Order: sequence, then structure tokens, then C-alpha cells
Amino acid sequence: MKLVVAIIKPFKLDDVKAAVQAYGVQGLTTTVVQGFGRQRGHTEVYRGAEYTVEFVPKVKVEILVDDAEAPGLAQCVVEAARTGSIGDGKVWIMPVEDVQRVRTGEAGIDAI
Amino acid sequence: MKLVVAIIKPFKLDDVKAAVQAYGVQGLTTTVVQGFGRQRGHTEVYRGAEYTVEFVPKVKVEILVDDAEAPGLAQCVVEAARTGSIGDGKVWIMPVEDVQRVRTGEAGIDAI
Amino acid sequence: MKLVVAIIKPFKLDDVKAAVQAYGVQGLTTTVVQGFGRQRGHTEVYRGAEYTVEFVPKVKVEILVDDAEAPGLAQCVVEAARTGSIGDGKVWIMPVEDVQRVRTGEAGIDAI
Amino acid sequence: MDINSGDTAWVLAATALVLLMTPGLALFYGGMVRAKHVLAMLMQNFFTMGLVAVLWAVACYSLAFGNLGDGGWLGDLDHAFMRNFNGEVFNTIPLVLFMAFQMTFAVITPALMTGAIADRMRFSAWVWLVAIWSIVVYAPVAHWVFAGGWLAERGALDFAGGTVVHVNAGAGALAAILALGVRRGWPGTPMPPHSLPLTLLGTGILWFGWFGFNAGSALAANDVAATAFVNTFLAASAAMLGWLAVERLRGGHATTLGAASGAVAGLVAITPCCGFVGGMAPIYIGLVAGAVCCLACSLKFRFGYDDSLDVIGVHLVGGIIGSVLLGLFADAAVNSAGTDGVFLGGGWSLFGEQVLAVAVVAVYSFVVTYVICIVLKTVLPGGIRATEQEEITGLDLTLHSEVGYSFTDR
Amino acid sequence: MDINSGDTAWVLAATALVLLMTPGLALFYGGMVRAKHVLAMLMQNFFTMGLVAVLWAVACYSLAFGNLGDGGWLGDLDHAFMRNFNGEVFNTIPLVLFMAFQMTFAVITPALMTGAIADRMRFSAWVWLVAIWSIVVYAPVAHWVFAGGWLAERGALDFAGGTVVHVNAGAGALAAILALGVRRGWPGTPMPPHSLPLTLLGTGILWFGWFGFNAGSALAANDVAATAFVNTFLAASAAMLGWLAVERLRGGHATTLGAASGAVAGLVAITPCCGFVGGMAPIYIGLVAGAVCCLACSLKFRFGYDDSLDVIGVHLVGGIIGSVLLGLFADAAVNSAGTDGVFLGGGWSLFGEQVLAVAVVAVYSFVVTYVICIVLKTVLPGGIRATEQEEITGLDLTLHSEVGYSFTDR
Amino acid sequence: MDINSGDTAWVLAATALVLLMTPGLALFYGGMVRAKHVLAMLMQNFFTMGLVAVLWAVACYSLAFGNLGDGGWLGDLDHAFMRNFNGEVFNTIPLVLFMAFQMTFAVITPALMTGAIADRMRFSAWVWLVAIWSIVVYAPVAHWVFAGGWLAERGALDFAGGTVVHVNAGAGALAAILALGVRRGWPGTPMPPHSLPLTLLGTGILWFGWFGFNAGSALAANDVAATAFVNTFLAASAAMLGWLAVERLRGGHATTLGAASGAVAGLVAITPCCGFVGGMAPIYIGLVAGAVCCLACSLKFRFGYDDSLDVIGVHLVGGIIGSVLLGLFADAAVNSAGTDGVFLGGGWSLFGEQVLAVAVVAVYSFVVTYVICIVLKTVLPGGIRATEQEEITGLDLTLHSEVGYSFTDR
Ligand SMILES: Nc1ncnc2c1ncn2[C@@H]1O[C@H](COP(=O)(O)OP(=O)(O)O)[C@@H](O)[C@H]1O
Ligand SMILES: Nc1ncnc2c1ncn2[C@@H]1O[C@H](COP(=O)(O)OP(=O)(O)O)[C@@H](O)[C@H]1O
Ligand SMILES: Nc1ncnc2c1ncn2[C@@H]1O[C@H](COP(=O)(O)OP(=O)(O)O)[C@@H](O)[C@H]1O
Repeated sequence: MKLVVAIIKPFKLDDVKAAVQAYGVQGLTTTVVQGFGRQRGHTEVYRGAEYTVEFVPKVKVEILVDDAEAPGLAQCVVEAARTGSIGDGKVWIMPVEDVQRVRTGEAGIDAI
Repeated sequence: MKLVVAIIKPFKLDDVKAAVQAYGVQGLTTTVVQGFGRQRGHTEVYRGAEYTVEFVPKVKVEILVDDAEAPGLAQCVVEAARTGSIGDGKVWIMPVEDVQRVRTGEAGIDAI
Repeated sequence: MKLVVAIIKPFKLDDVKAAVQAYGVQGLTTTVVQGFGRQRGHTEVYRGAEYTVEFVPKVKVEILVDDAEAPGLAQCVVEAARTGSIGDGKVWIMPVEDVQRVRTGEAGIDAI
Repeated sequence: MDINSGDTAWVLAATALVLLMTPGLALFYGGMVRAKHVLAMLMQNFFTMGLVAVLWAVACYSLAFGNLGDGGWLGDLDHAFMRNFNGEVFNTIPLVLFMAFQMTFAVITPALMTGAIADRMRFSAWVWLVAIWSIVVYAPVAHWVFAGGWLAERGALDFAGGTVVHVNAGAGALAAILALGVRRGWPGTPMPPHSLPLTLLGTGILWFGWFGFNAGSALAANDVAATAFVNTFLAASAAMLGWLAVERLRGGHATTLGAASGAVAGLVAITPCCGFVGGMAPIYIGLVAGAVCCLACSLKFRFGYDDSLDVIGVHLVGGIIGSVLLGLFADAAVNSAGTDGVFLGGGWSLFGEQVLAVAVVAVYSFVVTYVICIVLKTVLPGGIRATEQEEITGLDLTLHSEVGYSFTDR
Repeated sequence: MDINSGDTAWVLAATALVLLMTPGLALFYGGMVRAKHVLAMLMQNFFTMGLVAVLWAVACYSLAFGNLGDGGWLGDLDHAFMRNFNGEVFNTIPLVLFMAFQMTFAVITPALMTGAIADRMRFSAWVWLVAIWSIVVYAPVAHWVFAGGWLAERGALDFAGGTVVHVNAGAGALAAILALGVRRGWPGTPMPPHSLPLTLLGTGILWFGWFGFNAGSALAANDVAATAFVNTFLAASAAMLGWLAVERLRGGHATTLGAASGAVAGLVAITPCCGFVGGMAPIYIGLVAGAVCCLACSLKFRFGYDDSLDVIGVHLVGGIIGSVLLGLFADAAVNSAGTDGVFLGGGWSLFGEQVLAVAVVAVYSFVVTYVICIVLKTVLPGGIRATEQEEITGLDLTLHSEVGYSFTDR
Repeated sequence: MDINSGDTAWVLAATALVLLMTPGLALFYGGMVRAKHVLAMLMQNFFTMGLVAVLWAVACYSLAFGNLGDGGWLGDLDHAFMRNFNGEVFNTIPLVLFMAFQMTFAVITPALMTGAIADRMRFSAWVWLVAIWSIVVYAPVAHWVFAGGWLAERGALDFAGGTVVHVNAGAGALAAILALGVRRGWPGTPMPPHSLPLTLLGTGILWFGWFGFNAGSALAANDVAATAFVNTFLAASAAMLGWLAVERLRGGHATTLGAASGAVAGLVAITPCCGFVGGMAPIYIGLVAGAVCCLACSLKFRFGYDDSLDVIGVHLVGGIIGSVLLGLFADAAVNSAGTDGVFLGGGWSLFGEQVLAVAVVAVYSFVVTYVICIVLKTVLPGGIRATEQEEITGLDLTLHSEVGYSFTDR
């Protein structure tokens, strides 16, 4: 099993979810994260005092998939998340051992 | 070392924590996440306009453990998190290299 | 590729970010998490009723790096995050396959 | 008598102030519940503003304030459906303004109970409870005490609602929670306030509005109103100090919620007294109320009733303290409509009447409210209690299809 | 005539109450937008308090209320730059107080439009729009109706602003959103309220302030003020019930936002009527307004205009309902300055004037507002619309360099 | 003189309005601190409402307002412990109401200082500071200016508290922060507001309450009150425009916090002037105050004092601006109790007295506050400063065992 992890722009989440579903995967987990990278943050001004905020809001998407589907799914996520401008994020794949579905105790590919 | 990762229903967190402690592991890290899966989301209505929210609040629990203990711990989490109804979540295990405790620099099993 | 993961005290984030940048890595992703461990939580009192909150606010930092740099980066994070008091957190390394930059589709080391 | 523009001006302003108290109460309570139940709490309170006002116009005002000064048990229906108000004057203000002023009291009294039953009553059950309660509990009790009914005729004093509002709502709340049962997980599961700033805002609004409640009850812009105003202020302040002192003496920190709760306890306790006492009395009454209510909030853990936001600890206990202490501190020099209490040499007769009034109102409200709840439990298809799943998911989403907060934008 | 201290006391208090309505409106609307746009909404409202007040002092008051009772089209400049107020009396209150009371109306009327144009207008465009609108729309319309201008002389009644405030703002809002276009993603993308507790707080403040708005419009502490007060209260309550009834009849839950919206709809509808009707009329008017406005809020989906927070559904529709129903319910017995409507045997003449006044104000406001927006679109360097990137990132950060909330401390 | 019901009605309402300002201030400040310190801020303000009111009743009112009009330095103890109020009249209102009105001023003045010392003072140190300060700073200064003491006798004017409230609190705040030191990490670490909607809500409440503060200071419902009311409104509005203009001229965006801060700066500056000036003066005073206070808020970075929420920049500077400009704009035609300033041909004598009064109050408050802080630093077991760990974790949890928000339910 693999875990496909993506850091994306928040407003692309719906597109990514749709693409994942279209790819045939019926579940995913998202987390609100703050990213730091090439994309510049922003400046806030309160009573003339400027604060530079270097972190940018991002969403992390995590998807468990079968080994064979992982590269294709990653590719699909990359395409759905792309706007072409800086800060679009990253997608990577991590190895996973032994997945279980809590409700049933099913393991492996049946668990997802 | 392994990382046991669980996506569970938020109100089961206390049970899971208790089970993990009972299993003999003294630390874990939790994250508020939003899950999408078989469990249906809900509908919100504002002035007659219906919005379907497909994401469901979940908690992610991450636990570092020794390789040998990982399967048992995963099993223990699965049992503690189970309510038997849809949306109970997933538990999986990921490989970890080289853990350190920040305070002391201790590595490996001593770090957790 | 590797993913260096750190659980740190929230107020050390700026130090860790600076150290990571100084080490030569130009991106990272942070998540607000709640930790449970040796560090005691706290007690809240509302109208005389005491609640013990065992979870402590932490920040998770995730950094993708080249295999070769991972141990050094982990070490660098450990040092930057250290206050010497209990609850400083953990740093660990996880294997990653196949990173892509969403914007360009670049893969591997070019993606980060 | 003619309309006096100054008195009318003050009662207009005071009525607006009291109206604002119900949203204030909604926020005060709303901040104390968990985020997933905040709207259900707000809704119970706002809905009460809707339903009770209409009922008041249709019948309850007339049931409460008809047969004024008859020494009896209930009003009539002369003013039902808003009849017979045109051109009528009450003391020095338009009668319809007196009706509006009293309407705000009729609204907030049942609303006080929402704090006790928080997080577990079905909304439809609340709709029925508040409707029936306004007719069979509030209207008669208001008649007995405020409209020259039998308790007033015996000599019980209640300037602005120690018995009619606070003891009444407090005893009703106790009955309702006994009928309803404890919240799932209580007392083991922590149920901390989700937003104390909201609660503190509510406290500020309540304090502000209470000036209308208490000083407005003089129904005139005169020295009694001024005295009631000062007493209200000082009692709230002193009770805050009293509550915080107990917190410190118990070895803990002074808490923000304690400061807020203490102020409210003082406002409750001074309510029956405010136009009848003077000098340092409000400070003494406030200190006692603050300290005792603080201690009283722990009783629920001992006796196992889930008074979620301490309506009994603050309103029932505070209302009793104020009503009874009035028997000691009442001072006829402050208000010729009053009398002297024990400390001013007036003997124990007022004290006795105060105790009687408290007891009668508490017992009546408790019994009738309990009966209403039991009947509703049987009669309503879904009963009066939210399901376990609704409690876990949150009443906002399950009963109202809404969520309170949504901070994460896409 | 001399100054009457009671009347002055009430109008002082009422003016403060109405001033508070604009912050209340800001919160009411602010809670309904997404978190990333909350400050932009608050800013449009607060800024209106700044700019319109100064314009009112400089010229608009005089343009609206000069040539009082001339049956004409516009005032003069006699009071421009705050001249000629010293020692002047209006009825029984200082003229300068009348000017301040009316100033609060001039502020909140354009502010009502911010709900319709939410989340997409550039701040600088709002600055220009509100400035020009105050002069060329609000001042003349106020003259026609409030200052004895031609509509008033014909016989149209508007106690506190059904046409001048609500129809006026509602029609202007419709023009502005047609000029502006829909929000990016509307109606497909969910845009749920980010904080309903904020909206409910705003509702409470609006309800409270509306007593000043309506009962203050009597400009005296008398029985008309008292009647206006009670009517305001009852209409809000009844409209809440009307709105919630429709929600239930449609098969859904009663919602918190529905309760709040219903109350506001009732307040809008009773505004023109409050000093001219009596008895159960406010309850009937409220029920109709609540039910109809609830249904009217769905029209935008059918016709495809993005009235973001339902200014048309609540203020335009509610204002029309109230102004027109006044033609039916008006009762000269309540207020000698009024007349009898259809139901009181006064015939259809008032009704006709009410319809005319509504139509004239709606058409005038719509056309002129549309022209202003189109001109601003051409003239302003950046146009009137925020860029797509600004809408995605949030107007708070992009237009004001601020963020609304920052709950995660380091 | 007899009690006038209209005047009494207005002062009752005004007193309630001013009381609400302290919760408003708490929210205004509370929104500007980080979330982990929000309750500590609210607590300092609410606690001040508790403690100062009781002290006022026990002694401070009498110390401030005894020996009325003696041209001297301090009152007496004739009214200590609430004695000698019964039946007494002050002008046309009950004396006890005057006492309550002034009580609200005594409460908010030290509360203003909490914005400067935010996020680092131990709560117990605040308890002592506010108690001592009320007695040794507020009471004498109020006597000098408000109670016909030596500064008033010389001819200094202060309608509602430019010197007594704002200069006094501002100078005290400066002393307190010098004694206390900067917040850990200041100015390097960003410390953005955690909830600007809370701050804007506070602004709305302050603006609303300030009408009571300023127009209530007429102690009557007359034309002076009306003028004070209008001036208050216009100055706030103009100052908002002034502040935003500076923000734009500096090349940045107009900010929401700027709009709020500007309005408050205008309210501060008009406070001493509001009953003594007329015409366009409030607009000019407001524009100056808004622009100058905006600039003054940057001084702390140059001089290195951590005036956390700009109490010096807004209240000290704004109070000075208003008090001094009164010497130019005062107009005896507006208020016979006033006099003509420079622009009305009254010459420089008033101006001189205003400068003197500002200087005396600023120096006295600064010196005495500094001494109090230093003494407390030595005497109190834990000193006056929170520990580094408390600052990092948050004062809410460490000093009050509470957290402000808990949005994540289980
Ligand atoms: N080395 C890294 N490790 C982990 N996350 C990273 C890394 N570099 C970037 N990210 C994440 O990816 C997001 C986008 O990266 P950024 O460099 O801004 O743009 P791009 O991916 O288009 O080059 C960042 O906000 C951060 O969340
Ligand atoms: N393929 C997946 N990858 C990552 N997370 C998943 C995946 N499928 C489900 N989840 C997570 O598990 C949760 C529960 O899954 P769901 O399908 O609703 O119920 P169940 O696990 O009982 O079948 C989801 O809300 C989501 O957070
Ligand atoms: N076994 C574990 N698995 C995952 N996270 C852990 C584990 N043990 C500790 N942590 C995380 O590390 C944080 C610090 O751990 P703690 O035991 O309190 O202190 P220390 O690391 O200094 O011994 C915890 O709050 C938790 O977030």
C-alpha cells in the first residue's frame, strides 16, 4: 500500500477531490496546514506596524491506495491541483504497511 | 521504528488514548483533520440555500513505536476506536528511520 | 528522498525555520497538532469544576529533502528546537518515493 | 393622571434595555457551551423573544395584569388581543408602554432556564415548554407578586423580580433538568466553555440591560429609580468581589468566568431589593450573593443534577438570597412604597412574607414545570430529549442544519 | 415652542440607539460572509459612519431638510456647514438633535446595501458610491417623504423609513449588484456564514437599536412613541414566527439564521407603520413579512442575481410589504397625524399613495444607483470590482492588509 | 431645586451607556491582543468595574466631589460609605444619580491603562495598582477639574474628561509601562490582533456609550446635551477620515483597525470640548486628532516603550489635542458656562489654562503612577510582572486557569 500525500492550494481542494473520485478512489483525509516556500507570504499592517507573514495557508491531502495505483493517482492529483502559478505545492508517495479498516478490521486493499 | 497512524472519530479519542497508554506507550500526537469517505457528510441550510458538506471531522493519531510493537498497537487502536458504524476510520503503519528526542538527543527506542 | 518530521514547541517554530533555511532547504510545511507525552498538560477551572487537559499544543514540521541531507537536517532541527525542558518533542525521518512539484511536474530533487 | 414625558422617556429607554438582555443572556450562555451546541442555545433564547412576545400580546399580559390589585390569583382577558390600550395611562406612562416593559420580563424569565437544560433538549420540546410555561407559570406568579395579587397583598416585596423572575425560573429549571436527565458524559467528560469572550460580552450586555430592568421598575425617572440604579451597580460589583474572594480562598486563581458569574449573581440578588434598600446595603447583599452563589455552583456535583450553566446556583440561590435579605435590609426611608426590614427596626413580619413568597413561588414553579415536562415527554413524538447521536454530533447541525463557526475558508 | 426635557431625553437616547445599529448591521452581515472577507464588510459599514456623518453636516442635512414642508423636490443650503443651528428648536427638541437623529438614518441607509454587494466591491469604489449616493439619492428621497416634500404632501405616510430607508436601499442594492456581477463561484461554491453567533449578536443589537429608530421617530416621549415601540417589538417577534413557520412547512429545520432574518424582516416591515397602526396589526404585518421575505430570499437563485446577504429579499421586499400594508392597517385613532387605511374604513386613497411612493422611490433609487455604478466603473482606475485573486485570497488581506482572526498563537 | 424627570431620564440612560463602555473597552482591547492573553485583558477591565465601584461608594466619590467648588485640592468624607445621599438633589437630578454617573468615569479611567500594560502584568499587581490609583490619582484630579477644585477655579474647562480621564490615564499608562518593561519579544516578534471583529464590536460599543459620557455630562436633557451629542458624533467620524487619510498618504491601505482607532481618537479629543464648541469645530478637531494620533502611534518604535495597544498614542495624545484645541475653538454662544477661545476672540487666557491643566494632570499622574508601580514591584511577593513562562504559555491559562476559545469539540 502507498500513501499519496499532496500539499495544495486550499481553493483547489474541490478539484482534487473530484479528480481522485474520478480516478476511482473513494476516500481521502485533509488537513489544514501552513506552508513556507518560494511563494511569498504577505504583509499585514496594524496601526502602521508591518508584520511579514511568511506562511501561506495550504491543504494537505492524504490518500491511501494500492501500490499499483499510486503513481497514476499522484499524477492525477498533480494535474488537478495545478494552477501554473508559484506555490501550487508538492505531491509525494510514501510506503505504507498494513492498513486496517477500524469498523470491520478488514486489512490491506479491502480496508480502503 | 514504526509510525502507527489512525484516522478516528473525534469522540473516540479518549478511548484510544487510554488504550494506547494501557498498551504501554506513553506518547502520541493528534491532529484535527477532515475526512472524506463512505460516511456521508451533512447538509447545511442557510436561508433556504442547501450546502452539502462532504467532509466529516476526524482526528488523526500518530504514534511512534518500536517495530515489534507496531502490529499489536495498531490492533489495540483499531479495537479502541471501533463503534461499528460507518466512518470509524483507518489505521496503518509506516516505516520510520532514525527517531530523536529533541530535549536529549537520544535516538531510537530511547527517544520515545 | 526523505521526509524529516518534527514535533516541536510552537514558540520554537521561528528558530527552526531559520535553522532549516540556514541549512539550505527552502521549503517546509507546518501543522498545528496536540501532543500527549511526558510533559504534563494543564488544569482549567470553570466555576470551581476542574478539567485536566492532557494535550499540549505543538507544531509539526515536515520537510522534504534529499536522502543525503536528511540526517544532517534532522540534527539541525533537533538543535534549533531544543529548550532543554521536557516536552521539546521528537524528530524522525521517513522514506519518500517520487516527489513532484505540482506547478511544473518536475520530479525528485528538482521538485523541492 | 397625565403622561409625564420624562418618566415615559426613561421607561422607553428602560424597555429597550431589558429587551437587549435576552440576546445578552443568549451570548452569556452561548459562550459557555461547546461550539457544536452554540446555535441551539442562541436559538432557544431568540425564539423565546419571538414566541413569548406574541403570547403576551394575545393573552398573557391580560392574564397577569388584569384585575390589578385584586389580591387574587389571576388576571382577566380584558386586554387580550391588544384590546383596550388606546389612550390608557398607567401611573404617568402610557399603559401600552407598561405592557411592553412587562413583556420583556415575560421573555427573559423562561429564557433563563435555557442555561440549565443546555445541550440536550429538542428544540420542538422547548417551543412547547416555553409556550405552556408562560401561560400557566409566569402569568399567575406575576399576578400574585407584580399585579397586586395575593402575595403582594400579604406584604411581600419584590421590586423587579427576585421571586417572579429568578426564583421562578430557577425552580422551573431544576424541575426541567430532573425531567430531562444529565448530558451524555456528564460529569466525567470535560465540557469547557467554547468562547469566554462571548460570555463576557454577554455579561456586559446583561449588566447594562439590568439597569433598565431594575431602575426601570420604578416606572418613573425619579429618586427611587436613581437609588435602584446605584444599588444595582454596587451589588454587581460587590458580588464580583465576593465570588472572586471565594475562588482565592479555595486556593485557586481568580477566574474571568468567576468575575462574570459573580456580577450576575449580584444583579440577581439585588433585583428584588433595589428600590427598597439604601446606603451600603447593596454592597453587603452583593458580597453575600457572590460568595454564596460561588459555593452553590458546586452542589450539582454533590447531588448529581446537571445544571449545565448553573441556573440554580446563580438564579435560584441568588433570587432566594436577595428576596430573603430584603426582609433584613428594607428601608422605608428610601421608598415610601416599601417598609422597614429587621435591621431598620421593622421587625420580622416582612422577613416572614419574603420567605413565604419565595417558598410559594419555588414550589409552584417546580411542581408545575415538572408536570409540563413529563406530559411533553409522553405526548411529543420524539420526546423532549435529543438523541445520543444528536448530542455527539452537536445540536446545531442536527436540530438546525447549521454550524456556528466556519473559520477555514477555501 | 420650548424644549421639553422628557422629549429631548428620549430623542437623545433614541439617537444613540440608532447610531448603534450600524455597528450592529456590520456584525449581522459580517457573521454571514466568509472569514476572509469579514473585515471588508465591517469596514464598509464603519466607514459609512465616518463619511456620511461628515457629508450630512456639510450639506446633506440641509439638502434633505431645508425648505421643510414645501411639497417640493429638494431642500436648500441654509444649514450647510452646520450653520444656523444655535438655539433653534424643532417641535419640542433642539434642532441640532433632530439633525443628529436624522444623521443616523442617513448613515445606516447606504450601509444596508453592503450586504448585497458583499465580498467583491473594491473599497475605494464603495467610498465613491456612498458619497455620491448620499447626495443624489438619499437627500432628495428624504426630502420627498420625511421633510414634507411632494410625496408627503400627496399623502404618503412613512413613520420611520419604509420607503426612505428600506425600499431606497433595497432598490439601490439591486442596481449595484447588477452593475457589479456575481461573486466568483456563485451559486455553485458554498459560501456559508463564518460566524452565526456574530450574526445573532448583530440581530440583537439591531432589534435594540430599532426601538430608537421607530419609537424615536415620534420625536417625543408620548403615547405615539409608546405605540411605535410596542408595534416594533411585536412585528419583529411575529415575523420571526412567520419565517420559521415557512422553514418548517418547506420540510426543513427551524434555523437560527431564519429566526434572525425573520426578526429583521419584521422590523423592516413595521418601520413605515409603527406610529400609525395599533392593536394586532403589528402581529399580522410581522407574520406576513416574515413568511414572504423568507420566500423572497430564494428569488435570487431563480433570476440569477447575487444578492449575497439578501438585502433585496429582506429590505426591499420587507419595505414594500410594510409600506403597502400600511395602506390597509393605518388607524387614525392611534395617531392624529395619520389617517385610516382600508381596513379602518378610510378607503383606498392612502393605499394608492403608498404604492406610488414605493414605486417612485424604488425606480428613482434603482436608476440613479445604476448610473452611478456604471460611471464609477468607467472612471475609477481599477473599476468597482475586486480582482479574481483578491476574491480568492480574501478582501481583508488584499484591500486592508489585515486578517480577521488569528487564533493560533506561537 | 426640584428633580426634573426629563433630565433624570437622560442621566439614567447616560449612566447606563457609560457603564457599558468598560465592557466595550475590554472587547476593543481584547480583540487586539493575542488569543492566549484575551481573558487576562477582559479580566483586568471587568475587575475594575467591580473594585472601583465599591471603592467609589466607600470613599472615592466623597474624596473627589466633597467640598464641591472649593477651589481646592481634595474633597472630604461626608459621603463616604454612602452616607447623606437620601433625598439630596444635584442640579435637577438626584444626587445619588450624579454619584453613579461619576462612578462610571472613575471605573473606565484606570481601565484605559490596561491597553498599555497588556499581556505582561500580574493580575494581583493590577488589583493593587487600580485600588491605590483610584484613591491617590483619580480622586484628587477629579476634584481639581470636575468638582470646582483649583484648576477649574483658575478657568480650565473640561466638559467630560479630556484631562481627568484621558490625559490622566494616558500619563499613568506611560509610567506603568516604563516600570513594567516591554513584552517578551517586542518589537521583533509579531503580535497581531487575534480578532479584529471583537475590536470593531468594542469600537461600536464605545462610540455608543460615549454619547452618554459626553452628552450625559450636561447632566440635563437640554440644548447643551444636544450639542455635545452632535459634536461627539461628528468628531468621531471626522477623526476616522483623518486617520485613514494618513494611512493612504503613507502609501498603505485604509485599514479596519485604523478606522476604529481613528473614531476612538476623535471621541477622546472631543471629550473636553463637546459642550463648549459648535459649528464645524468638532469636524476640525476630529480631523486633527485622527491624523495626529495615527502618527503618534509610531513613536513607541522610535523611543522604545512598549505601549502595547497605543494608550499613549490615542488617549494621552488625543486628550492633549482636545484639551488644548478647546483653547482655540471654545464658543460661549454654545454654552453660557463656557467662554470664548482664541478663534472666537476670547484671547489666549483659556488656552493658557488648558495647557496648564494638561501639564499638571500629566505630570501628577505620571509621577504618582510611577511611584506606585515601583513600590508594588518591591512590596508584592511576585513583583508586578508575569514570568517569561507565563507570557509564553499565555496569561489566561497561567493567571486565570482558563482558555479563551475552544473551538474543537470532541
Ligand atoms: N522542502 C519542502 N518540504 C515540505 N514542504 C514543502 C517543501 N517545499 C515546499 N513545500 C510546501 O509546498 C508549498 C509550495 O511550495 P512553493 O515553494 O511555495 O511553491 P512551488 O511548489 O510552486 O515551487 C509550500 O507552501 C510548502 O507547504
Ligand atoms: N483512501 C483513503 N485514504 C485516506 N484516508 C481515507 C481513505 N478512505 C477513508 N479515509 C479516511 O477514513 C475515514 C473513514 O472512512 P469511511 O469510508 O467514511 O468509513 P469506513 O472506514 O468505516 O469505511 C474518512 O473520513 C477519511 O478520513
Ligand atoms: N510515541 C510518540 N509518538 C508520537 N508522538 C509522540 C510520542 N511521544 C511523544 N510524542 C510527541 O512529542 C511531544 C513531546 O513529548 P514529551 O514526552 O512530552 O516530551 P519529551 O519529548 O521532551 O520527552 C508530545 O507532546 C507528542 O506530541
